[in-house]
Amino acid sequence: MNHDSSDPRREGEGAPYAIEMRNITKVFPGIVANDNITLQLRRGEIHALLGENGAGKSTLMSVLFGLYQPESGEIYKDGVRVTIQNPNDANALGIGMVHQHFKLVDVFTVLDNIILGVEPNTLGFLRKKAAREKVLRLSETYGLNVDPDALVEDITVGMQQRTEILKMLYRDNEILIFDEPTAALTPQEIGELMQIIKGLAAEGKSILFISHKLNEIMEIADRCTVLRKGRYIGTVNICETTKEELSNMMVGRDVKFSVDKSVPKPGKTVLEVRDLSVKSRLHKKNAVSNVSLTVRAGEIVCIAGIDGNGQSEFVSALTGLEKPEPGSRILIDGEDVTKKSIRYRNTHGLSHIPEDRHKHGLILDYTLEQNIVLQRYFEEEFQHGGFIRFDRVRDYSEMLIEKFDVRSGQGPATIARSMSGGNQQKAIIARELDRYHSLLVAVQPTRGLDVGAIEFVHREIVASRDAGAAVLLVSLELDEVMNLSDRILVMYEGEITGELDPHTTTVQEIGLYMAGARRQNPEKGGGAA
Amino acid sequence: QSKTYEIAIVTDVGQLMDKGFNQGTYEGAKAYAEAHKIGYKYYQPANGSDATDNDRIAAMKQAINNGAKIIVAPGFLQATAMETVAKENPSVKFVFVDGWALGLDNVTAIVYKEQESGYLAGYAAVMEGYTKLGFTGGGGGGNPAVNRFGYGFIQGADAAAKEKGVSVEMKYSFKYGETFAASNELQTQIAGWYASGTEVVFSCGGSMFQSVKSAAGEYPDARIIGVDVDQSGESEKVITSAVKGLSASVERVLGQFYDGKWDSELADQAQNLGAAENSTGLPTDTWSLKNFTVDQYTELFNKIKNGEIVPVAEVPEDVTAGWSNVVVTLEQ
Amino acid sequence: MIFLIQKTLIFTIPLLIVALAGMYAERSGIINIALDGLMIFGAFVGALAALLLRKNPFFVDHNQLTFLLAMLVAAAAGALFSLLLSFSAIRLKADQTIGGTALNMLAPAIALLIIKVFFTKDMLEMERAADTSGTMKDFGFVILHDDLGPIGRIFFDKAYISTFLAAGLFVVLSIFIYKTKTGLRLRSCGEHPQAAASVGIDVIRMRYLGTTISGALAGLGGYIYIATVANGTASGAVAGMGFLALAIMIFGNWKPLGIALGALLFGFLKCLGVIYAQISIPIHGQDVYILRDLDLPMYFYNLIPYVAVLIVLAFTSGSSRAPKAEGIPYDKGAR
Amino acid sequence: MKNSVPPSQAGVLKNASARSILAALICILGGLVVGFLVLLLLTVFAEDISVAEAFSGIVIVLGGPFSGGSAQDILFQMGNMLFQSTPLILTGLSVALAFNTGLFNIGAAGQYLMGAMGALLVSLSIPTTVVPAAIVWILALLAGTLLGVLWGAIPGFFKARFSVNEVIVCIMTNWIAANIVSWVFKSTGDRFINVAETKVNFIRKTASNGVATATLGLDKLFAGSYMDISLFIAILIAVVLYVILNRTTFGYELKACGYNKFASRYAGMNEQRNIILSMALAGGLAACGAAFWCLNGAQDFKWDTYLTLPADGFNGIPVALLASNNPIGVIFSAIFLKHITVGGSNLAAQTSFNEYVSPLIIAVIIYFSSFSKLIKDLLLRRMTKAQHATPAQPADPPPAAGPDKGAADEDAKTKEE
Ligand SMILES: Nc1ncnc2c1ncn2[C@@H]1O[C@H](COP(=O)(O)OP(=O)(O)OP(=O)(O)O)[C@@H](O)[C@H]1O
Ligand SMILES: Nc1ncnc2c1ncn2[C@@H]1O[C@H](COP(=O)(O)OP(=O)(O)OP(=O)(O)O)[C@@H](O)[C@H]1O
Ligand SMILES: [Mg+2]
Ligand SMILES: [Mg+2]
Repeated sequence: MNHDSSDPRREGEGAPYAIEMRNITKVFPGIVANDNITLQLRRGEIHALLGENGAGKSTLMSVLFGLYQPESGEIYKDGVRVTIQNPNDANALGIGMVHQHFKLVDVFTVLDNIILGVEPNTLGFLRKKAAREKVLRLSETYGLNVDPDALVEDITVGMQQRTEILKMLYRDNEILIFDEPTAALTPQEIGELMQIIKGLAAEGKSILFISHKLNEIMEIADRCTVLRKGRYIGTVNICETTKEELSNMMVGRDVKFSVDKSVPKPGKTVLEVRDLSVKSRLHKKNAVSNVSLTVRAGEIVCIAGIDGNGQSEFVSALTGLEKPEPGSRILIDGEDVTKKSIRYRNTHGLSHIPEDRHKHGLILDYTLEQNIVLQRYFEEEFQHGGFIRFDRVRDYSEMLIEKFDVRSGQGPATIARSMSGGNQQKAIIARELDRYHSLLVAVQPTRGLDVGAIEFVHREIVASRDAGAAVLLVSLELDEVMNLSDRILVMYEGEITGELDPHTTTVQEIGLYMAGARRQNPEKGGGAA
Repeated sequence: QSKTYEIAIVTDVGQLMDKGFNQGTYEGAKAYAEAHKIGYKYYQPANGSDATDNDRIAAMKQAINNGAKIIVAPGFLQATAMETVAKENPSVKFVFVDGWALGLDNVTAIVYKEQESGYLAGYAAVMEGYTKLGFTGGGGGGNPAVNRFGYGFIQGADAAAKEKGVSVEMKYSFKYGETFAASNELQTQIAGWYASGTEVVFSCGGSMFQSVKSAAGEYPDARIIGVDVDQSGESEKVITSAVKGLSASVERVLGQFYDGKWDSELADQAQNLGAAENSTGLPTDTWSLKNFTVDQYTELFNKIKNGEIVPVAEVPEDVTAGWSNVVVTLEQ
Repeated sequence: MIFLIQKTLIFTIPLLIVALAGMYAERSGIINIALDGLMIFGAFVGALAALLLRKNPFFVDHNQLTFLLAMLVAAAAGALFSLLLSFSAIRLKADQTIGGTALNMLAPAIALLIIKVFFTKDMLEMERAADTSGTMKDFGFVILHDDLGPIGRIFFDKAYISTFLAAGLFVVLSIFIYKTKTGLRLRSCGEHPQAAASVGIDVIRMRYLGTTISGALAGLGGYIYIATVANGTASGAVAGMGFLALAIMIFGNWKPLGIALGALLFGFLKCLGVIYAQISIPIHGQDVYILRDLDLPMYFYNLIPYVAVLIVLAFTSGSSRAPKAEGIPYDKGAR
Repeated sequence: MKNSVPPSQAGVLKNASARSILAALICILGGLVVGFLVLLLLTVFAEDISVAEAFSGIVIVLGGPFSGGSAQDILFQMGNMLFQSTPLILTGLSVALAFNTGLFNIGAAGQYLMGAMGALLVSLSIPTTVVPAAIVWILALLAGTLLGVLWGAIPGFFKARFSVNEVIVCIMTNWIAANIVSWVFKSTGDRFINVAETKVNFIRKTASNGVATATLGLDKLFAGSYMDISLFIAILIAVVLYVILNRTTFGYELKACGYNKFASRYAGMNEQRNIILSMALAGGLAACGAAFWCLNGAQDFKWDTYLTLPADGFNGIPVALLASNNPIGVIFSAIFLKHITVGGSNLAAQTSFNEYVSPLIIAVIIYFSSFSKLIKDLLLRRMTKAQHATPAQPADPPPAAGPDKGAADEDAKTKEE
């Protein structure tokens, strides 16, 4: 195992690095996000950046992109010292970044977003024609197909992703930063993205690639730098390393990738859905049509499917965020809750890990502890005669933070907004799993989490199953699906098109169902096991 | 250096320079004070148009603290405040402009026969040859002085119309004038009058004049009749003004006070000033009317002065009724 | 009837301009509730300018020129005054409603104080002044036909140059915000400043630009308002016009066309409410004053425009959408 | 941790509300300084004022009622001031409450008018010969408040039901209220109008029906001023509101909806109900303020309001903002504003400065209060800087970046500004 020498300067003597960040330190209130970190990016390489949630990856990249000023450390481009005060400087140096949260104006068209900042114009009047052709040409060559005239708010996450990439290409950047680009993508989209990135590298562009998914890193990266708790751990050549070693470097211990769980002992039916249909906001037909399924105590049922096939709407209806069409019926523990309020469902056995942590999961301007009791503040335990018992809230959240290892600047009193997304997610999971629940609805529970955290979350979900809860898991990640579920239902165009057994089926087979290439006869579809 | 202000003016709602009785009163007092080298000062009750009785009382007390010997207060709204303070300070004298006797020896009241000025203005307008008149008044129909102006205006117009054997239309409104302030609504309304043929509008209330003037601005032939003071200097559109001798009478009362005639002539009196005291009428030195001459005016004025003509002061419920040659249309 | 249309136009113009002012600020991400104050300030400085100019007979002879100059000065004043808002809202990242509220209180305070100290009055009128021949002339005859003779009478009766100026401005402003590079950047700062910053747009500068344009327009609107609709006096108040404009901006969904329609609708109903008593239709030969003869109290007619707006909103609501980032101080680190 | 600063100071700075108060005071100071400069400037232009008067001038303004003259005058002015700040406290609370729920209640003026109407109609139409005055007083207060609740609920409803921006609805409802009130009183003719005192633009004083807020001799104590117990009720309301917002589940919900209505929904809160509720309560508060004003007994209410909105309605906004929407703070900011106002009229009365000086000073203070965020941050930074002298984690900072971190952190931040 030869890590690059921990003293970076010696490395500097060879061909100068496309980008070299030396001894970068960045401090935020109560936390050192980057602590004397060095990163060296060779021309034309795909360099992965790996680390736990809150390890400091985004911060380091933000420094490189000029969003933050480091307390100390230097940045060299092609061996020349440069100072990057703001994104302009970064752009000028040919550095482009795809941010974790896309930086797109969603009421603008794709084209407007791409040209924003470098608008072709005569006397200040926009001249979009040429730009349009260039964009089409680019998406042609790199196989990114996006409609330049579509409004960003109307296109899928994958397309937005590609729009971000086009932004960089349009500016002829040769150093491309991807901060967790795959966190939000479907398996198909991930596949495409990988190809695109490889293509870009082949073009001689140098790429920094942040991901928590070791497979992806193993697949495309040439080298990988690992951070832990804001410190530099080391840089390894991918060809000479293994997933195990990487995860060990990053977490500081060995991580299990396969979830070990006992055989399920399904008990009584907890969730029963009959002919559930939901209107679509986008098109005429229903987003969900006549879905029937049951989930029983002590089993994990997983709904697989490509994003946008009605999973979100299904869950919204199930949890009460949206009204289903007349005729739909939802029963929890045998009780019909179709017309019941969200509060009623929450207090009658439903736990829900939402898809969008910022929109639904958290009140970003509340503190961590306030968010921890988001659905419990009214319970006897936390209030008395309408008055909140802050002492108990504090104790309780400290307990959860401890138990689920949620990291943040000022503990329970941290403003949720300031927490790393990964840790925000952990907080939500802690909250939902610790509440009493007979039914757990988890939508992409590990999105944006590091392997250590994922392992942990998976263990917790299984534990809650074994404790007798019924678990309905919605995931776009096939290995998660395969690992975790006891039964797999595939959702395609708003219908359950197949029920599969994880032990007998294969990823390929599921893929076929997800793509709509194959389907089982409706009667069996969604039939109770 | 402590100045003392022997003469105090406590203003009514609205601003000091309202071109109405606040200003008139103030200028009268000012004229006398400056002529006789006496310290004077105006006091504006706090909270502007939302001023309460106590705000007025506070203002009067402040005046007394500053050494006021005599307090001139225009506006009937000041009754309550004045009564309170006057009782507490018998040594201080009060002049209640547009008011009435309060049964206190240190208070004297001045009222005017506005109907006379109104009468003269209406008569002059019709004699000049105008047959489409308008009257817009302040105080929302609740201000006695304004109402007398308006009622007199109709009487005068009717008299002249009878004499000439013509028939006269008059639009009559208290809309948008509650606070005597100018407003875009008032300007639009009056512009509407001019647009639909009204020739002269009697603008009867302080700053409302600004609205009428601006409305007239858009209509080359539009004309205005001013109020309280001679407003011909304000706009070339002003054909005459129905004045009441605010300044003059305040000045005179102050004179009587300083000549030691308070107890004999003023104490608890309510003087009702009109043509006889040269306190009502139209300004002759800025005369601009052609067909109705100063001589004709003087003749008429004297008739009122010696009581041959007595414009009615009591405004009836319905001002539209009982006119031979004037058709009054109310707008409210 | 013609009169009603004339008045509607005249009344709509300041509303339109000031609502556009609001739009420019908010599209750049700054909530501008200071419109009222900016109008008051512009009105005051504009009136002051007209007053001083007319001390020179030349300008008394040339009313239109004086009017134009005064409008320019008013706009400049508004722009300057708005810097107070930009400074607190952009530079100090202060709550934008505080800055705005402060301006709404500052404007009348400053105006009235100056008027009192230098003119010993409580309001500033556009007084009479002597023209070159020495005769005293009113200001306020700024309607066009006066200068353009008979032709003017036919085409421009009761029309102010400000009306045409504003119409032109409306077109220019609409094109600017949609069709130019700066317009695109300005809008991006109102929707997603971080995104704008990440492509090297100077958000701070864009927001200053938006607010300053806003200030200029509001100042201009304020002066036009007093010169054409409200008594030709700067009295340290504009009867809540600024807030109405704010409402019209929201009503128009932060879009020029919507704003124009909103302003027209409101202006029309407002004027109708005031002069309903004069509106007559000839029925065989003689004029019948329908609305007056209904004799409903005027309050009823006063209510119409406000109620109408609410009703329309109730139906068109869903589409309404404020710029996403409006009111949020721009902060690089934020996500 | 913060061993590098005197614990006392760090303690003070650590406390958020202490920081806000300190910041507010600094702002006020700044406002006064500017006010003083204005006065100085005026002495230059107005020849009849000496430069020395500028200083005594600012003292008079700052003194408020205390610069009123004799002890009697002071008490008298103070009583009136305290009474007049009561409605202002309540409109301030109204605005502050809405702000806490992420709503901008610019409709306090209309709610105020509705409150006045409700209170007057009831207090003047139920003869106290039949029903005890105390009961009538309570009924009137409730009626006024209730009308305000309904009126405030309208913008709330439009927001919740049609997702219409509350600002526009508030502005519309303001003018609608102004016209309705005038309409109602116009059409009821002389039943309520104060013909007795020939003040026909005003509504009868409620005392004419024997209805008046209890004074417990306060009016005597304050030399025959308007002072009554309504101020104390208002303060009580403020305290209750503070507790509700910061200590109760209800307040937790309201604020949650203000921050993120989607998440609130997800958490099972009824965000639509909360929006309506919050606006309704805001309306009730503003209306209650009006009711207190009218029920004092000695007040004239000008019913012809259709062209103008009550100033106290809009002044609620600066009051709330000056107090950074803290209900307790509102009490002080409201009284302070009235205090300066009284000082201003004393200034005009006792010197040759005119009556337009104090509004300017107030406006400047409000403007400066927008700097309070900046000032708070500075105070906070003093604290965090102290902490960063020894960073939280990791345990052993790398020597390279060790020593000058505090400083480096400083300017890194200032750059970010
Ligand atoms: N602007 C900021 N203010 C305060 N703390 C911050 C800020 N930015 C980052 N942090 C903290 O610094 C640490 C590193 O954050 P960073 O986002 O770089 O981690 P990360 O590796 O991107 O995490 P994730 O895997 O979840 O993306 C986190 O604890 C975060 O809370
Ligand atoms: N206003 C802020 N205050 C404190 N920390 C912040 C703030 N804005 C961003 N951060 C930190 O900056 C880091 C970078 O944010 P970014 O969204 O790029 O990564 P992230 O936190 O991993 O996001 P996510 O995981 O939710 O996709 C985050 O870790 C977050 O903790
Ligand atoms: Mg990150
Ligand atoms: Mg993350």
